[in-house]
Order: sequence, then C-alpha cells, then structure tokens
Amino acid sequence: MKEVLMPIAYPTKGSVGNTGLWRTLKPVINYEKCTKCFICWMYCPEAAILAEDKPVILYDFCKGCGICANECPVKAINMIKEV
Amino acid sequence: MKEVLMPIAYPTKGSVGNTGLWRTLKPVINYEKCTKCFICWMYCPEAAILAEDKPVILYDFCKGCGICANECPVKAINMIKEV
Amino acid sequence: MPVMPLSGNHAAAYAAKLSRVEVVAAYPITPQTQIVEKLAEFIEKGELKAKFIRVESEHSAMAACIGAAAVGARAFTATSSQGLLYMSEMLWWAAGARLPIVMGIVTRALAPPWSIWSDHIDVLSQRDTGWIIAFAENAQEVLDLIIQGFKISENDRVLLPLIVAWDAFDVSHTIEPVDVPNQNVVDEFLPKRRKYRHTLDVENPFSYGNLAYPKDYMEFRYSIYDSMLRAKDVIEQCAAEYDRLTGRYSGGLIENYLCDDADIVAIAMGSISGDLKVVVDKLRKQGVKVGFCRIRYFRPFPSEALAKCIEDAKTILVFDRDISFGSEGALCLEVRATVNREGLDKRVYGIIYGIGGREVRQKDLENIIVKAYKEELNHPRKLLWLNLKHV
Amino acid sequence: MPVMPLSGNHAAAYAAKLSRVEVVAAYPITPQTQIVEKLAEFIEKGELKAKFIRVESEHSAMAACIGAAAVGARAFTATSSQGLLYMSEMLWWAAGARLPIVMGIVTRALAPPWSIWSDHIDVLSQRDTGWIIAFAENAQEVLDLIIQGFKISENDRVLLPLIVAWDAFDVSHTIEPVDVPNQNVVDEFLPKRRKYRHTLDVENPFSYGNLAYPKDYMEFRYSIYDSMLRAKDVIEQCAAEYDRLTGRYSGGLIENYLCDDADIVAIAMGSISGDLKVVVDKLRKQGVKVGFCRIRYFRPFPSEALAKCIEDAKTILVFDRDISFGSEGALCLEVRATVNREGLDKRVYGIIYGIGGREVRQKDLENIIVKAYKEELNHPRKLLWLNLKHV
Amino acid sequence: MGLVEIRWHGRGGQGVVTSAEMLVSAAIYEGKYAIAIPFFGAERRGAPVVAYNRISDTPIRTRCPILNPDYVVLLDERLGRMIDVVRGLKSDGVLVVNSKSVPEWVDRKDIRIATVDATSISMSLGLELAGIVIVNMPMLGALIKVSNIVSLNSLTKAIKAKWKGERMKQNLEAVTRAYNETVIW
Amino acid sequence: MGLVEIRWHGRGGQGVVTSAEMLVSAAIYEGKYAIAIPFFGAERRGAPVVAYNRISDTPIRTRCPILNPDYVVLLDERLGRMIDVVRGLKSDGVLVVNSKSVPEWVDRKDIRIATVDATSISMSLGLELAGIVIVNMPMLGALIKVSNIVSLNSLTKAIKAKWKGERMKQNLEAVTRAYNETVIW
Amino acid sequence: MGIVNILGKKEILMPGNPSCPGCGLALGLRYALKALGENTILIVPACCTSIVLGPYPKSSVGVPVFNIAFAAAASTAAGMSEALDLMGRDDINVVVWAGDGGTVDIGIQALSGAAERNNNIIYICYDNEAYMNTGIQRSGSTPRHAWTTTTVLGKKEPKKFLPLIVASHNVPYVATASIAYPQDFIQKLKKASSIKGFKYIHLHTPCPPGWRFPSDKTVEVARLAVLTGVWILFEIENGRLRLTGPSRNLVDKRKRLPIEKYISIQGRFKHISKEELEKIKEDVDKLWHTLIQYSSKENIEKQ
Amino acid sequence: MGIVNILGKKEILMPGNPSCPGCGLALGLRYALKALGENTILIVPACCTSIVLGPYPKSSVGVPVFNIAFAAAASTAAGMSEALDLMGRDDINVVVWAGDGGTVDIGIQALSGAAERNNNIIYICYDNEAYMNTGIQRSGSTPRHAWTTTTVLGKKEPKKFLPLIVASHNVPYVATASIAYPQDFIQKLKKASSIKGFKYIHLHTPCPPGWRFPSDKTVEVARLAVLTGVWILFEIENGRLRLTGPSRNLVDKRKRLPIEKYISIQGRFKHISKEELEKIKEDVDKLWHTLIQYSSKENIEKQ
Ligand SMILES: Cc1ncc(C[n+]2csc(CCOP(=O)(O)OP(=O)(O)O)c2C)c(N)n1
Ligand SMILES: Cc1ncc(C[n+]2csc(CCOP(=O)(O)OP(=O)(O)O)c2C)c(N)n1
Ligand code: SF4
Ligand code: SF4
Ligand code: SF4
Ligand code: SF4
Ligand code: SF4
Ligand code: SF4
Ligand SMILES: [Mg+2]
Ligand SMILES: [Mg+2]
Repeated sequence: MKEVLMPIAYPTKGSVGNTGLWRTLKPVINYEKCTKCFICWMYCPEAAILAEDKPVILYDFCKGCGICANECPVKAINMIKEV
Repeated sequence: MKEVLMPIAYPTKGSVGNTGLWRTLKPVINYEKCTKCFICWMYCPEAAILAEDKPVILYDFCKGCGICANECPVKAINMIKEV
Repeated sequence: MPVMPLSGNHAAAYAAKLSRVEVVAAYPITPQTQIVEKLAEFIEKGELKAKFIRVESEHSAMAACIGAAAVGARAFTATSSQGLLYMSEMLWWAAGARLPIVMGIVTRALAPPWSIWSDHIDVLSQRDTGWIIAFAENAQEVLDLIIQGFKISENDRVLLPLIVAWDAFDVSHTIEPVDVPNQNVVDEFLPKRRKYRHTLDVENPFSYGNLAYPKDYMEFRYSIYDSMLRAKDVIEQCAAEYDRLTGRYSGGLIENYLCDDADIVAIAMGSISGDLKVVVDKLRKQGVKVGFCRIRYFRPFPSEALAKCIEDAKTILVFDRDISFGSEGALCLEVRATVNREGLDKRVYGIIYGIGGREVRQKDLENIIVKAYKEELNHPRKLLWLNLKHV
Repeated sequence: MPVMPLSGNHAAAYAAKLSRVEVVAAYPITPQTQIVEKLAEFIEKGELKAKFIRVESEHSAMAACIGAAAVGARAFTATSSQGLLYMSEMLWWAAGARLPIVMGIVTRALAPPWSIWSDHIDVLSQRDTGWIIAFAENAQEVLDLIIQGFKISENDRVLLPLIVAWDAFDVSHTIEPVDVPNQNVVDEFLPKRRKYRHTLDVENPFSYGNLAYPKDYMEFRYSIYDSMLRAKDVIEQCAAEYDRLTGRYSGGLIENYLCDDADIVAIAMGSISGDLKVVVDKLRKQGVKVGFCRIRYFRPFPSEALAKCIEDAKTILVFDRDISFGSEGALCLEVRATVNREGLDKRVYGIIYGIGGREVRQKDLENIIVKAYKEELNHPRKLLWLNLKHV
Repeated sequence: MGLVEIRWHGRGGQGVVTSAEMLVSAAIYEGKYAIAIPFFGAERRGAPVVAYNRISDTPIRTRCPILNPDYVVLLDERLGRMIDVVRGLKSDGVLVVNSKSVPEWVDRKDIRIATVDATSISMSLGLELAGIVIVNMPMLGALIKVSNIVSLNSLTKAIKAKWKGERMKQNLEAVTRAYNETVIW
Repeated sequence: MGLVEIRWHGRGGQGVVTSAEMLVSAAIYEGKYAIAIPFFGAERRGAPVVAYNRISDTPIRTRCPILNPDYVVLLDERLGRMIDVVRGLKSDGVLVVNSKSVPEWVDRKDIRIATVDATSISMSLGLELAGIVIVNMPMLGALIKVSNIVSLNSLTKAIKAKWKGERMKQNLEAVTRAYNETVIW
Repeated sequence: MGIVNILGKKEILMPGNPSCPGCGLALGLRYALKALGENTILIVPACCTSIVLGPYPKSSVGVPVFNIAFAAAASTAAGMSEALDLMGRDDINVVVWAGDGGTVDIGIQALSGAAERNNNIIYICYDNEAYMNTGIQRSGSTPRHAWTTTTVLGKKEPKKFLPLIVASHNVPYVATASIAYPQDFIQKLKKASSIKGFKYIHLHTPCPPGWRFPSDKTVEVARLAVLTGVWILFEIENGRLRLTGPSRNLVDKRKRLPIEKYISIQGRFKHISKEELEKIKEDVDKLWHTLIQYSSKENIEKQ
Repeated sequence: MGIVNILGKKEILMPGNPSCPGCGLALGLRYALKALGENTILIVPACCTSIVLGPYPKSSVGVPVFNIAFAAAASTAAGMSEALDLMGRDDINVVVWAGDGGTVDIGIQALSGAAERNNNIIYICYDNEAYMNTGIQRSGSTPRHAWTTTTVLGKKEPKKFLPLIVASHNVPYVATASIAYPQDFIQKLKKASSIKGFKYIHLHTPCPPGWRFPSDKTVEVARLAVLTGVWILFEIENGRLRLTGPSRNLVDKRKRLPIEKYISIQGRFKHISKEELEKIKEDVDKLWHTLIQYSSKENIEKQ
C-alpha cells in the first residue's frame, strides 16, 4: 500500500445500483391527461422524474413508491403491476 | 486483601480537619449588641454557628469568611485579626 | 427446558429475563437492537417485572444501570461499537464503583467509514476497564454466559461488572436451536441480588467515591486487579454449578479442543470457533496434529489455563478479529506475553481476520494451518492479514 | 531562543502557538486547564491568529477539531482522564478519518474514587485507536514533541492524529527552564498545513466515510496499521531535522541510556525517567551493569528499537504507571510480546508504580533494581505493586 | 440426512429471514439441527436481500457463508434477471422460484427447477404489507415439497407456535397451497 | 553550587507557587538549573499548601518529592502550630518564617532560624487579595538573603519580567525590604 | 414550469440511492440541496441518511459530505465553520443534516453548545419521529401514544418539541417546515443561509415503514399533519414568532381538519383508545396555545 | 428563634468541610439538606461539591451521596429512582446536586432525557456561573461580559438560561432560587419533593474567588442579584409561571435597584465598558420580558 487509503465516495447516479429493480408497481404517465403542472416532479423523493417539456420518469431508478400518482391533481399517473 | 476495597467515606465533622486554621480574620460576637435574630446562623455557609439560646461560633471550624458579620443587622459581630 | 429457535440476540433477552433483571436501560444500535426490543416487549407485556429506561444515549444507559445497581437492583444493558465507545467513561465508573452489572456486546466494527459488521475491537478496546469479558461462540452460549455472568459479577469476592460479547450477524442474527432452561432452575442457580456493604442506604449514610489522595488511591485499583484474579476460580465454579443444574457445561475460562497432543495450536474467540473446530477435525483426519484453544474469557486473561493448554505445542497461531494499531492483535499480545511470562518457548504467529465482516472460509483457515505446519509462514514479526485485497 | 521558566502545561501552550495552530477547541479539566487558559489568552490578546472554540464537552472538543481538520485547518486540543474517556469515540473518528490533529494529554487517574494525580492508564487505554502516542519526560520535551508532532501527524505517508502525554503535576505543574525556539525556526521546520486528497472542498465534492461493506472495510484498517509502521521512520527523521534546526535532539522512538552493555535494563515512560537515570548513574558507580530504556513513543510501539536496546540484557524490569485489570501493565505486555516476537530469551518483571500519584522515591527504584540484580525477585508471574499499603 | 444447505434470495419486505427462521423451528420439532443466517446489509424495503439455512441430523458448527447450496429459493423472479442467483448452486441442485413457469434467464442445464406462483397465492390470501406481497410462506411450502428436509407437519407446528389467529391461518393455507401447487420441471 | 532543596509552606492564596516559580526564573538569569514543584491537592483558599524548589549548577533530573530540604520557608507562622513544618529539614538547615520573632513551637536545636515580618511588609504595600495577605514576595527576599542561592539582582530581573507597573514596584519593594529586614537568629 | 423554476432543475440528491420507496427524508434532502446549492458542506451524523448517502465508494449527493458520530454533528459543524471563517471562506453553508434522535436525544448537548456559542451553521433536523435507521425505536421526538418497537403499547410521554427548546437559546433563527410544503421550506432555508449565526430548521418527514403507511402516502401524511394542526409551520426570527404557510389560517381551531384524519392513516396509532386520542388532541392544543402566546409578544409589551 | 425553627436545627452538611471561606454553594447545600431531610440520596457529578464532600475516607454530609461522572448525573439519578420505585421505596428523594457547567453544558443531554421521560427526581443546579472547580473557566451559564480565565476580555455570548429551556420540556415543576432567600428556596424544595416526576430548581450561588469579591459579601451579592432584577425568583408549575419572593415586586423596572450595584461589587466585571453594561441591562430586560409573557398565559387564552 503506497498511499494512505481514505473512505472517499464520489457522487454517482445509482449509488446503490438500478433501484428500478426494487419496484413492485410502476408509475405510467398518461400524457393525454397530464397538465404539465410538475407536481409529480416536485414530490418525487427519488428525483426520478425529469422536468422536460413534460414529466419523464427514469425507470432505471424509480422505486415505484407511488407518490407521484397519489399527488397528481388530475390522476394522470397509473401504478401498474411490474412484470 | 481479603475484602473488596470500596471508596466509602463516612460522615465526619471536620472532613478536612480543623478549618479554623484557615482563618485570617476571626468573628467575635458582641452579645451586648446581639438581638438573637439568628440571621448570622442562617447565613453561615460553614454551619459553624450553633443556635443555642444565643448564637455560638465553633471556632474549630469557622473559616472566618465574615458573612455573619456582614449580614448581622445590628453589626454585633466584629472581624478581628487572627493571631 | 424447551429448545427454541433463537437468534443470539433473542437468546440474550431470554437470559436477562430468566435472570430476573430489574432495570434495563439501553439505547438502540445495529446489530444490538433485537435484544432490547425483546426486553422492552417482555416488560411492557408484563412477562418480566422490571423497569425499562429508554435513555437518550449509551453514556446515559450505563449511568442508569450504575444508579440502579448502586441502590441494589440487578441491571442489564447491551450495545455495540460506537455505542460502547460512547459509554466508555461509564464502563470505568461501573468497575471502579464495584457494581455488578451485566452487559451484552454485539461486536461491530468502528467508524469511519461506517460498518455494521463484526470486529472485536469495540469490546477489546475496553479490556483495561475492570470489566470481566466473555466471548460466546453461539446463541446457546450467549444465553448460558449471561446467566452465569450475573452470578460471577455478583459474587462478593468479585463484584465487578461483566460483558458477554458475541459476533454481529454471525451470532446476533443467526437463528439456532437454543435450550432454554426453566425459570426455577435459573432461580436456584441465581438467587436474588443481595445488599452489599456499598449499597446506598438512607439508614446508613455514606458518600461513595469521594476524592482519594495519592496515599489512598492505589489500593482501590489493586483491589480490582486482585478481584480479577480471584474471578478465575469463581468463573470455573459457576460453570460447574451451571452444568450440575442444567446438564450443560457451557462456561469456564477456555475450551481445550484437541490441544493436549497438538504440535500446532490455533487460538481464537467467538463465532469463528465452530469453523476452526471443523477444520481441526478435518486436518486431524489427515494426520496433522493440530488443536484449537478457544478463549472464552478474555478478562481475566486465562494465562495459566492457556499455558497448560499449549504446553507441548511448538507453534501457535493466534486469530485476532481486531488490531491495535501500532502493535498487533490484542489477543496475540496476551498470548505472546503469556508465553514469555511462563518461560515457554514457542513460535507465535499473529493473524488478523474478519475485520469489518470480511469473509473467511474454512479453506482459508485450513491453508494457514497447513502452511504453519509445513513451516512455510513468514517471520512472526510480520503480521498476517487474512484475505486482504491488493496490498 | 530564550530560556523561559515554564510549566509543562505552559510549554505545551507555547508549542501550539509556535506551531501556528488555527483552531483550538478544548474543555477544562484538572490538571490540563493551564494549557487552554494560556492559549485562550494568546488568542484573545491577538498574539496567535486562531479560533478558540469554548466547547461544552470533550466529545465536542474532538469533534470540533475533526471538523476543522477536515476542511484543512491545523487543530489542537488537550485533556486528561475522564475527559479523554468522554471523547474516546471521537479519537477513533479522527484516526479513521486520517486527520492530522495534535492533542496534549496530562495523564491522570480515573474515577471512582476521584483522583487528580498522575496515572498513565487514561492515555494508554486509548492505545488501539490509531493515534500516535508520545510520552514527554519534562517540560522541554513537551514543547519539542508537540512541534514535531504536527510534522509527523501531517506527513502524507502518516496522516494520523498524535498525542503527546505528560504526567500530572510532576510535569504539568512543575516549572523548569525551557528553551523556546524562535518562530522563524519553527516556521522552517513546520510549514503551513497542506491540502490533502481528503480535505473537504466544495469545488470537488465527495462524501467522506460512507458505509463500507465487508468487501471494502478491512483495507482502511490495514492502511492505518500500515501508516503506523511507516511513522517509525518519519518520527526519527523529524527528530533529526529538529535537532539540525534547534541544536537539540529531543525526539525519536526511544532513549537508550547506558543499555548497550547492561545486564539489567529498566524500561519506563514519562516523568519517572529522570529519577531512574539518577539511580542508574548511582548503581553504575557501584559496578551494577544496569541501563535504562525510555519508551518515548508508545504508538507505534518501537519493537525493533527496543529489541536492539535490550539485546544483551538478561533481565528486564518494566515500570508501568497503569494496570490493565485482568492482565498486567500495558507497557509490560508490549515488552513481553516484543521479546517473544523477536525470539529473545529474557526474564521480564512487571512493576506497577505511581498509580493515582502514589509516591515513589529513588530509593524504591534502587531497591528493586538491586534485588533483580541479585536475582531475588519473585517469579515474573507475580506482578509487583510498588509501595502498596497493607496487602 | 446429511448436511443440506439452502440460499434464499428476495427483496426487503418479502419475508426472506422469516422463512429461514421457520425452517429452523420446524427442524427442531424433528430433533434436527439447523441454523438460519440472514445476511444483513442495512438494506431498505425493496432492495435485494439474501439468507441462508443449514440443516442436518448432527450438530452444526460451520458458520461461514454458504458457497455451494443444495437449494436456491428465489422469492422474486425478477431478481434473477439482474443477479446470478444460481451461482454456486450444486449440480443437480434445485432452484425453487416464484413464477408461473421456468424463467427464460435460467441458463444452467445441470440443475433442477421448481416453480410455484407464490405471488398469486399470497395476494389471494391478503398477505401484503405496504404494497409488497409477502411470499415467504408459499415459498417455504414449495421448498419442503421439493426437498423434504422437514415435513409439512413440522412446519405446521412451527407456524402455529409463531402466529395466532387469522395470520396463522393465512400462513398455513399459503404453505399448504404452495406445497400442493409446486411444479418440478 | 551543589544541589539546594527548598520546601515552602503556606496557605492557599498567599502565593507559595509563585515564589517557587520566581526562584526558577531568577536562577535562569544566572545560568543555573532549577525546578519548582507545586504539590497540588485541590486545595481551596485558606487551606495549607506546599511547594518545592531544587536549584543547582548542573541539570536537574530528580523529580521525586523532597524529603530533606536545605531550607523550609513558612509563609504563615500559625501553620507551624499544627503541622510539623520542619520535618526532614537537614541538620544545620534553615527555617525561614514569617514572624516578628522566633516562634515558640520550634523545638529543633540543630537548625537555624530566620524571621521577617512579611505580613506587615505586604500589608503596608497593599499586597492583599480578598482578605488574604500575599506574603510570597517578602518571603522570597528573606530566603535569598539567608541562602544566597540567587542574587537580589537576578530576582529583580525575574520580577520585572513577570509584572508591570504598580504591581511590579510593590513586589520589588517587598522583596528588598524583606531582604534588608530579615533577622537570622 | 413555475414550480420547476422556483425549486430549480438541478438535482444534487441523485436518483438510485438507497432510501426506501417513498422516503420523506430523501424528499426533504432533495429540497434542502436545491435551496442551498453547491456551496454547501453537509455534516451527517448516524441516521437513515448515513445509508441513503450510498455505500462506499459511491455517494448519492453532489456536495461534500462529512459523516460523523451520532452525538457530534453540531460540534463538528462548529469546528468546520470556525475554520472556514478563519480561512476567509464564509461563503460556504455549513449544514448539519440530522435525524430527530440525533438531534433531540444524543445530539442535544452539541446542539445546545453550538446554539449558545451562536456558531455560524444551519442545523436541519429531519423528524421522522423515531430511530428509523435501527428499526423504529422510540426517540424523544416520538409523539405521545405512537407505537414503536420499544413502546409496543404506545409512548407514554409527549413529544419533546425541540424548536422551542432551541428558541430558548436566543439564536437568531428557528423554523419548522414540512416536506408537503417545499416552497415554504426552501424560503426558510434561503433566509437561514443569509443570516450569520446559529440557524435551526425542524423538518417534518413522514416515514412509510416507520409510521406504517403505504409508500405513496408520504406527502399526504405530511400535509395532513399541517392541515390538522398537528405540525405547525412557523419561524422565529430574533425572538419574534410568525406562523407561515397554511398554519397562518389555522389559529382558529375550527379551520383545522379533524386530527383523526392524520391519526387513522398511520398504522403506528392503530391501537389507540378514545382517551389516548383525546390526550393527543390536548397536546396539539397546548402547543398552539404556547405558540400563540409566543407570537403575541408585542401585545404584552405594555406590561 | 423563628428562623431556626423554619430552617431546622439539624445540620446535614457538616462544618470543617473543604469549601472556600464564604462559599455560596456550601450555603445552598446546607439549606437544601435541611429542607430535604435524611431520606435523601444525593447524586453529585464533578464540580466544586465533589471536593466539598470531603476527601476519602471522610464525608462532609450526613446523607448517602453517589459521586458520578460529569455528564451522567441526571441519568444516574433516573436509574436510581426507577430502581427504588421498583423496590417500593418511593419515599426517598433522589436528588441531583450539580454545578452550572455540569447542567447547562456537558450534562444537558442526560438532563434533557430525564426531563423528557419525566423521571421522578429533583434536579438542583447550583449556579456559580463558571467552571469553578477547575479554576474559573467560562460555562454556558456565565453571564455576558463576565471575565473568566477562558474569556479574559469578557464573555461575548449571553447566559444560557436553563430554567426556561427545562420548562420547554413540559416538566411538572421548574423554579429558580437564591441563597439570599433561604425560606423561598426551602419552600420550593418542599413543594418539589411532594410532586411526582421531574423537578428542576436553579439556585444562584455566588462564588467569592470566581467572581472576585471578598468572602463576606456572598449573601450580599446574591441579594443584589435579586433586587437589581438580574436574578429573578419564580416557579413554573405545570406550565404556569409565578414570580416569588422580592421578584414579585420588581416587575416594575423602577422598583429595581440599579444594576451597577450588582456589577460593581464584583471583580469579574471590572473591565466592562459603558456599552457592555448597557448590553447586560438589555439582557436583563429581555429576560423579564420573556417571563412576564410566560406568566400572562391566561390573558391570551381568549385568542
Ligand atoms: C453512539 C451511537 N449510538 C447508537 C448508534 C446507532 N444508531 C445509528 S442511526 C440511529 C438512529 C438514528 O435516529 P434518527 O436520528 O432519528 O435518524 P433516523 O434513523 O430516524 O433517520 C441509531 C440509534 C450510533 N451510530 N452511535
Ligand atoms: C468528562 C469530564 N470533563 C471535565 C472534567 C473536569 N471538571 C471537573 S469539575 C469541572 C467544573 C465544574 O463546573 P460546574 O459544573 O459549573 O461546577 P463548579 O465547579 O462551578 O461548582 C470540570 C470542568 C471532568 N471531571 N469530567
Ligand atoms: S402531476 Fe400529473 S398532471 Fe402534473 S405534471 Fe405530473 S403527471 Fe402531469
Ligand atoms: S413512483 Fe415514486 S420514485 Fe417513481 S417516479 Fe413516482 S414518485 Fe418517483
Ligand atoms: S445576626 Fe447579629 S444580632 Fe442576629 S443573632 Fe447573629 S449576632 Fe446576634
Ligand atoms: S465567619 Fe463565616 S464561617 Fe465563621 S461563623 Fe461567620 S459566617 Fe460562619
Ligand atoms: S426508514 Fe423511513 S426515513 Fe429511513 S430511509 Fe426508510 S423511509 Fe426514509
Ligand atoms: S470556588 Fe466558589 S463555588 Fe467552589 S468551593 Fe470555592 S467558593 Fe465555593
Ligand atoms: Mg428519526
Ligand atoms: Mg459552576
């Protein structure tokens, strides 16, 4: 060991891997209904929704908590069973 | 060592010896003036005044702080130089 | 005596319950939590008449146990790792005040970086404190050693607090069949706590622990040292009596596993012992004269028993799940010191293994023993770190 | 370089000032107080550009030093006894986080009962933590070792925190002539602290100390162990460089006082060393071939240097101002282990002295050495408690 | 019976550790020796978790991790797509998986496969907590069906000792249904 | 000069430790070696305290307590009535005491006695704090008068280095007056 | 995209971290980092966040983080902020991010000390009302009658309410916040960041596994806490209290939603009796009472 | 002999103990033991009292005393009181006697925990406003601008006022007291002893060497603190504040003696400037303000 080893951890998306795997239910946005209010984006604890022109879910990381669906004022998000 | 040795200290007057020795000034009650209000007794931090018919100072322990003299409402206590 | 499937942690809770502890004061920490959760449940559900104090830290946990023990109650707590370090000052207090308290320690590595896996350094770092320290191999022993622990600790020639330690996860969370003695058996073994000369009492006031000048202080420390030495007998007696009552010998200073005619003796503590015994059995079958000496009590350190156990061996392998930085493993230091003190002549090798839960396989153990047998190990000066990456 | 009449504690404050410490966080405790009072005064009066954090406990004192060091400041603190125990968790943190911090420890006995007098157990009980530990013999060495301490601790092959310890009252309050180097000399010896790879920085964000799984944790511990070994060279180099700049060799792992041809070697640390040297001189005059080996650094333990020093001696007397209950003195354990590890053959006697300030006279030291010389001491198994009453 | 070694794979919340524990409990009723070793990794709900069992007629001293299990039980079929769940599984060992059919990702020819639709069984019995279906009981049923390491009877006793009332009934039902519905391919 | 050993007796607040320190400071000016060892016992103001000095031409290594001092300096004469202040004082050693005359309790014939009325000197100079007269400076003056271990000149330097202004003047005055007024019996 | 602009797009807490699905603290941390920006150093004592930060060698956040011992967060931050000040870096937010246990129990000594010294740090306590990282044990901050694994019949004592305890330390800024009201929280953080001295923000962060509710209800639960008046939003600047957000309109008790709405959605209160429910309501009333009293400082000036 | 009867003749603190001449804490301890009587166990953390208790093997007091580590007084007492309760000995007063440093700084974690659990103890903090046993270092309880050896230019921060911090823990009883008013103190102790749960009394005990005044002025200084309004006598029972003793008449600021009287008698304030004096006065006004606000709870009920 030449150098002193230090417990340094660098910022990484997916620090624990693809947490999409944890999901039991999967949020699916019905863009027909969606008003682009971005409340789903605001309340996603995982930062797994991108605020583009419309909200886009990062399925690699979304854990399927369902908050977005629960908070969407127009119920534009459905939680469907993951297969 | 037969028994377990424990740091037990028993109640003793003069736990640190005769603190009268520490005195620089010595309180002397002028019983002529004294009204027996026992304020000196009340305020002695050393419990070195006895509340008999009249206040009696325990010179073995009185450290000569002078509170009694300072608090005596009729100035019946004089602090005199210890020899 | 029903056999129950218990984790090491639940075995500890049952042991405390059977010992009729009166005050439990504890603070949660992984991997200790199940112990106190179970005890809290016992108490809240009325299955154990005791007080559970939900303290705000480990320093306070030990302080509360000390307060309870000072007025004569049987007190129990448990912790791990950071929690043990945080209460360290109070460990010294409990021992200095000569209060019998029993504590479970689920051994865990120290931060930083965070780790919740096993490592013996937490408990070994407290080896100077005046606490008796036992290491359990499995859940059964966790239970047995805690019950015996109260009896040893409360012996009035001992009067020292006592730790029973066991490995995180390997024992704490591993579920095994545990033979749980009946309450009446334990009651016979372990009577109600008595009042001692130093139990606080308003009828006989004294002040405990006042400033001691240089002319007085040293003898108190000698007395702890002295009681530690005496505890060796008491430990053996308690194991024997427990055996008599439960039919299970599960105690005593060391375990001698095929050492008597061994050329090589491995020495270790805690959960790795089972694997070592399996390896010893295997190598014995291959004709390798190897034995295993398990240190069950690290404090008092069983020098005499150990010396006898390794008397005829040439080579000693000491497995430490800890490291005293700037020196070597704590167990290895004691073994070397014993060898020197007793005037023995042995080659002693220090091996560091399992730090922070680093995996060890039976194959690894076997390899080292075989290497030592073939005299292929480096000079003992070089500490061997088992399964270390990229060094 | 003016000679000043300084107590050990004031020498420490001057050393910290000359080292241009940037953050001092400390909590008062007898017999350490004068150090921080003096530093507070230096800072308030503008003689030292630094922050003084008047923390609410020792745990917080070390935490504040850690916080300061983590962003790259030179931090100093000091404590004793209970204070050291109370900060113990944070000692482990500082070392695990590889932060160079220097701490003065005025050694003091542990309660209960209360005692404010010297005893080495407080600092020795922290010997596993990953801190480098030096013992000063007198006020001059307090100053010299603290200044060298920063350089050693900040060396990027070391990066470990460092303790300089000295005896309560015997050194802390004893006033002696101390040669105080000029600021420019110290500045040359000890440059400004640098930024390390692990210095926190918003420009280069990382998270420090996150959970490490069993596959990763062990190497961090090995790295500390490894750096401790490397520190041995660094310690010697720093002593040599300090000598070059100040004309005073006042450092290095051990002090060899007439050991080379000695039959008997006494080993000790701290303030008793002066008296031991006087006794050695006296006995030498009487033809007794005795030497004295002073352990200046207890961590890393100087096994090789010690082994060389005692190579030719037959008998070793180890003077411990501490006791690890259930075993023996911490220094004696290390010495025995060294003897075994190096394959030497020596009779080693453990002597416990001065616990809680118990008086020791030169006559007492002389008696024991003479007894050992005449081979009149008991079996080494029996620990000798010097000047113990009624046992 | 010699030593039997089992590895469980699942996700936090599915009840992996409880299964392993129930197996020990059942073994005790048969006078066998058994241990359950949960690997604990500070995992949160939903994250992959693993646990081990050793069962034997003679006392068990070995505690080190199981590298070559006789059985692998997979509580969540999806995990098999990301993790090499059959790693180390003995030749001729059995993979017991919560699935309606043999998952397409199984690429070893030397092992046997058993399947059971544990999710449907548990859901139909209401064994669900905060959105996660607790499939441990049916998987236990499936395991003992294919392995016979303990009898259904002993497992029943173990379940009765641990739970009361409705929950006990649900669990028993889950075990028995799975025991009967398990398909060995 | 060989090794000279001194023991100081006084009460908390009278300045015993400072005297011992000033002696070291003065010794440094003369290129001598010296140490001052205050015995610290958590004492409060007014309680008996003790301190030691060793002074020598050669480096001082000895730190253990002084048992047979060459000089005993007693800052409060009353202490002599309760404590055996001359214990261990060498034959022909000197007891320097704050008193107008030889105290009646001195019962050793083999020692010499020096007296100085330090209390009056300090009081007249206003050296008093919270009811306790600080008599350390005059006692230092008396000690060097009888012992010559350091010169008045060196002590003066030491005092000037430690204090400024009024306090420095008072201390110097106290030392010099005592130096001149000390009586050796 | 109003909200998006207010909160900012930059995600400093990154997806794929080890928080539970629906974790309230993760949401809070996401907001906090949005508000504080990249010139921030986080000090994190032992708590769920220690895990959420990611396993070595990966970190879930894009600012420097220093993991520290459970009891040591505030004092470590104090040392850091003093050192940075000495180095002239007073542009950096030194921020403690700690759980309720690490704040109101084991961490209170360090916190109280830093508050008394008025050290220049922002201390954020995220309150999930129990020791969650170790598996749901009672903390001082657990509300009365809530189930935890160490209070299986419900906690007997009321919640230790730290915001007022810290306010008694005379610090320049104290506030409460809720993850259901991110704008309110962010405003408070920005204000805190502009004040020199000790700032304390106590953030309510429901926890699905710990409080026994489905993971999609986290925000709903947090919102109900505010709308029923159980959790009150306010800030105290230099001793002056001001209600904020929806709480401003809830002084009149009749405007609050019934407390049952908040209680019944959570499994941890499943077991409670009528009397216990009343006691909970009493606690809430008492807290409102105290706060109103606090806010009416001016009224009393006359005395 | 009215006073003698009220206070009682029995001296449980014995003469000839190692306190300094004129020690305020000794006087306070004498009163406390008179009021509490012999059915009392004292828990004493590191402080001047540790010395005053006498050197081994002698004790200065006639009740059982347990010396304990600095940070551990309240938690030790909690363990003791729970154990005694289990043993059916609820007739014993379990009393912490601790200094200000041991209370407001290093001891606050244990104190806050015991308060939150409402452990059945009486906690008495004697306040000499610095770490005296170690030689006069600043504590959290040191008042603003007071000199200590670690604040040689005077302390910058205001006094951490613990009575209100403890009161924020919702404990059944909190009071302040002064050694100049023993009857008031004793009444409070007796009341505390009759209440089950956590009781806190904060006693003002001037210290001659630490505050730099002659030893005969201890009581006078304590009295001036009250009469100038610097130290306020009150009690809070179940959240209700009541001024007591002379403080009842000092709500009107004009009735208070000038603060200078209190300041100028002490050496520790010798150095202060006019502005600093004003700041001290402000702190006093602020505290009065807060207390008045507290006591007027009823007035606000209407809101
Ligand atoms: C000294 C010490 N004691 C105990 C622990 C164990 N521990 C780690 S996190 C934690 C719970 C933290 O609770 P809280 O602060 O409320 O944060 P949460 O986990 O709820 O997010 C505990 C008890 C520890 N790390 N250190
Ligand atoms: C952990 C720890 N830190 C420091 C000390 C040293 N110490 C003993 S008493 C004391 C001061 C106590 O101050 P306070 O509580 O105000 O009581 P006082 O001495 O003023 O009566 C200190 C700092 C200690 N004994 N333990
Ligand atoms: S909350 Fe609903 S409506 Fe609003 S952006 Fe998201 S999906 Fe669209
Ligand atoms: S389900 Fe949860 S994690 Fe997934 S996008 Fe919606 S809020 Fe985010
Ligand atoms: S205070 Fe004065 S008047 Fe009163 S009893 Fe004492 S001496 Fe007499
Ligand atoms: S002088 Fe002080 S100690 Fe002596 S009697 Fe008067 S008050 Fe008591
Ligand atoms: S236990 Fe609760 S607070 Fe912790 S990570 Fe999970 S949801 Fe978040
Ligand atoms: S220093 Fe002060 S509080 Fe301590 S004993 Fe002396 S007078 Fe009393
Ligand atoms: Mg929490
Ligand atoms: Mg104080």
